[in-house]
Amino acid sequence: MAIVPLSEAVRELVRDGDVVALEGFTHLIPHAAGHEIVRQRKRDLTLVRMTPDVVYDQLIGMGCARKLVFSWGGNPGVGSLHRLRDAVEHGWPAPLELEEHSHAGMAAAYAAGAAHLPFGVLRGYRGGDLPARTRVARIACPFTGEELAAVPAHRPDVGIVHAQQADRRGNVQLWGIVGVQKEAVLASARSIVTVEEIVDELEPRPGGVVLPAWVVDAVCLAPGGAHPSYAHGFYERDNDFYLAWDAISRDRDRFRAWMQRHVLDTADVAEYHASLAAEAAAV
Amino acid sequence: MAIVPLSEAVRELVRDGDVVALEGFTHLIPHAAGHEIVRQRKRDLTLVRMTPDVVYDQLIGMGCARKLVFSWGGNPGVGSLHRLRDAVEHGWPAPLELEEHSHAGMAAAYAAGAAHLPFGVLRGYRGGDLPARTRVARIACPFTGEELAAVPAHRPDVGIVHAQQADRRGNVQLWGIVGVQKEAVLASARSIVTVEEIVDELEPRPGGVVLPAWVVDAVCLAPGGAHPSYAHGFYERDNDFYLAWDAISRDRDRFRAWMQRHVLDTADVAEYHASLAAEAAAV
Amino acid sequence: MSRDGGYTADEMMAVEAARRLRDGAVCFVGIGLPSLAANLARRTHAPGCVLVYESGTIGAKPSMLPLSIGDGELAETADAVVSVPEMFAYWLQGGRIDVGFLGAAQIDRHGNLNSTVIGPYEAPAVRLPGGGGAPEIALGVRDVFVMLRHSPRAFVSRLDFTTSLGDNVRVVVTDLGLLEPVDGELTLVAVHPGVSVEQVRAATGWDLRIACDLRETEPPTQAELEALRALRTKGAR
Amino acid sequence: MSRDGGYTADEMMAVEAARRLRDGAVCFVGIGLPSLAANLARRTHAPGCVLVYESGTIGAKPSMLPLSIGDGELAETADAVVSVPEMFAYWLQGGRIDVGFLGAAQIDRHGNLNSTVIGPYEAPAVRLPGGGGAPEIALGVRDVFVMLRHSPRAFVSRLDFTTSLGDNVRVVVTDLGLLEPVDGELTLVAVHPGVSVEQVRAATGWDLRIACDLRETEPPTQAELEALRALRTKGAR
Repeated sequence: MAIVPLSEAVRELVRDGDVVALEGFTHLIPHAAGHEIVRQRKRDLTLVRMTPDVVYDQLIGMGCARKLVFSWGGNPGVGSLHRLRDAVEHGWPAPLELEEHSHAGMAAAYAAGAAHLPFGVLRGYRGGDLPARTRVARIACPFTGEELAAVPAHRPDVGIVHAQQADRRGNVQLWGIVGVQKEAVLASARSIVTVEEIVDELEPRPGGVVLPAWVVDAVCLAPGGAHPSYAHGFYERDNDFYLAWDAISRDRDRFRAWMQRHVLDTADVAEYHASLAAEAAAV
Repeated sequence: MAIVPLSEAVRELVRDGDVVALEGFTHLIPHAAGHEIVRQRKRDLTLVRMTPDVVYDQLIGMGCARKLVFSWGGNPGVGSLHRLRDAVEHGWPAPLELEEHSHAGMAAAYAAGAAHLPFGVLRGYRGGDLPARTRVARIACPFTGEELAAVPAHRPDVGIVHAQQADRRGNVQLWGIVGVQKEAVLASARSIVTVEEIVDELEPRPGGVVLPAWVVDAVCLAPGGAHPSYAHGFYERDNDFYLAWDAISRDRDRFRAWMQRHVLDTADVAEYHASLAAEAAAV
Repeated sequence: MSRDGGYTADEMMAVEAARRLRDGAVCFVGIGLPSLAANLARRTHAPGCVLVYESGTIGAKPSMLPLSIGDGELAETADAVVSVPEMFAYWLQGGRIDVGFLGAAQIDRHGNLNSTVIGPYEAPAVRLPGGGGAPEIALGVRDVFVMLRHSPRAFVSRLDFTTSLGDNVRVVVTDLGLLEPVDGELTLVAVHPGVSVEQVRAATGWDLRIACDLRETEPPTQAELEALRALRTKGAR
Repeated sequence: MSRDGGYTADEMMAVEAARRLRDGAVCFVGIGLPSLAANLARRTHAPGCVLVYESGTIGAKPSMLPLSIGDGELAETADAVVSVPEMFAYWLQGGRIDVGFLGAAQIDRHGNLNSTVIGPYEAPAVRLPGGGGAPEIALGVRDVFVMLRHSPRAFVSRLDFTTSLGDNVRVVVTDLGLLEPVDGELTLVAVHPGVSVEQVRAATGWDLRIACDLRETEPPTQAELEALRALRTKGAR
């Protein structure tokens, strides 16, 4: 593990064509890392994520993705992801292959990946049209004969998550809603963790999940790096942004202009926040 | 969930012939509950436990068990469990059927039980003589063809654990080394939790595992109920006791006398501790 | 959407759904109307109702309506916060949830739901968010409550895609009334005050069965409306 | 067990095993001699050595030698404490452990171990504790270190029961010397100071191969002994 700038981590650990999982279930979504992937114009990524919300809408709209592996692709509490829809419905800016799962299937696939098993087992994918459209197999219990579903394990090339803290040795702690982040990191061949702050010593927290330094490849300081998602104990969810995103993302030109101004024309998460603040002040 | 005396919980929830899991990995071993099972002379139990240490040595020696499902049966850091050995080697006080697993297999079986799956999958039970002596099957990954092991899920009739705290509504919190206790409770049809104290409100702890009241059948106040095991934050492991147990348990008569004096002739965990204290004072 | 008596159709839906929750029920709650209904129940007749959000919060007690299923207040007020894999494995699949709320873009007469696509899967007219937790919620909880606004586009004779099965659907609460399965087919069992059977038929894309003992739901009480609006003014936007 | 030079055979074993641990190695540690060796390494040349106990404690830094693998100090000083199912699934099976220590009652020339029974399984002369974590540790870590006192009863030509396989055994540290696999068979590669090859042969139940470049181990240094004894006086009994 090394504590490095985010730009360096993305440059060295994310390669064109990689299978990349940015995780964070509503909470601690690694937006700063997503922006850096956009800035470095990574291409042909297979993006894995249970809930590809705004972070993947941006990556898809900017043409970074070839395929999406997901279970729920909406703007939470708001509605559609217009860039995701445009890619699927109209192939803009590029066609997007879909591999669609249920939440339970995605969670089992990550857990299997973390456990270094080739598949996860669940009582799911029974009936309906989803099983025919995704990667799932039936498997019989060798003791009872019951038929269950098997999903292939997620083993991303790179897992990326955001956390509240790391210590100087690179041990990471996150708390609050911890989602599937531990599994995403442990299932991945390489991993990047962006953090709100680097402290001398981690203080154990109720509900804290600790990732030891030796399972993480790069720790990057990125305060505010979850915005518009939130970091429990640091800042709240920017609900207004999610609502505003609906209008920004609805129009291709407006989306591109927004990404140019706030992501491509900024160097890092600090400039991104300054850019948003400047825009807000100008209104 | 109801907060009831331990004697009542054991009377109503543990039945002769039941499959019973008392869990606690070195830490928080539910000895008070084990003693109550001895006092009530429960019979023909199938005892499930990863590490059947002193608590099961006592139950086996007192004739409560018909079968043992386990992965490591020793006195940790000391040596043999003499009552377990006597039952297996000489059928005293009764023959004991064994179903033997590895730790990984036991953990996967509990996790499968908690997840309401009929089996758990692991990369294990490869080679050696154990697979032929236990309940395990081979299962092929439907995607890669890799052969893995399947273990039947543990679904005990009763799961019994010890925890530091419950609140007045019966929500339970344990912390420190949390072992397989959550899985043991969730895998079981019925459950009993003994606790060090009952508080108005649980204060979330680092590393705390919470069992909501509605997944527990009975919460019983049993301060000191883990002795000679320990309760993190309450009292330490009685290492001297584990050493002393070697001599006590080596001899059938001495074992029986000890159990008579400190368990059968005591009514509850308070009297058990008083009895131990009286003996120590008399030395 | 305002109606006679000073309440909206959404408020009527939320109130009626809330009434169906028994005290102590463990509910798997999605965002939006289901969350509103479950939180209302907890603040009125069912204070012991346990709210479980798929983000991993068990026993959440939000003071205001969360905008997302992962709002910070859910974690802060929960009895326990677990990982998402644990939530789906030990809690939902573990059979510990009594009631699950589902919404959808389309429903058929058997309570099957579509939240995946409008049009063909490979070339959809509208790509919807997808199933999320719905496929396993639909079969993993004892009772499924569906909340869906009535329209011929939503209540269809044939789904474009079957995302989740209707086997455990016990009630569909709409802005017009209540449907329950009778002999395997959703049947109109109640209309909200002021709603006619013809209105409901017109808003349903199949030949809707009407219960012979069709009843009218009770309008929201003042207490229900106040509790509901307190939740919304604090939280909704 | 005291020897010339003022150290015991167990101390020699612990010191020699500790020396094999590289700094930064992630070690799955059992109780007793393995725990002593790993803790010694962490206090001498390998301060970055990560101790993982199967009780779920990752990165434990005990100040004294724990009597059990679940002592409270392990949890208090750990970087992370995880559940036992997670330990075996995500950490051991996940392939994150470099070195695993194993002990046993019997070992054969291939490094296979028996910790299950002496005598037939159904009617054992001695019922041993059983495999515990060993079967999956033996195949799930990169390097297995075995620590075992030398005797013909322990070093047998045929195991009464094969509890774990020897595929990944890299070294067997005994009170007499070191054995390493050479062409698939454990071979004596070093003797401890003052030990003769004949002594080792006599304590081995098969015709032991001797490495042509047999060497003698270095006796414990003063620093090693002091660190070791500091651990033991504080913790051991």
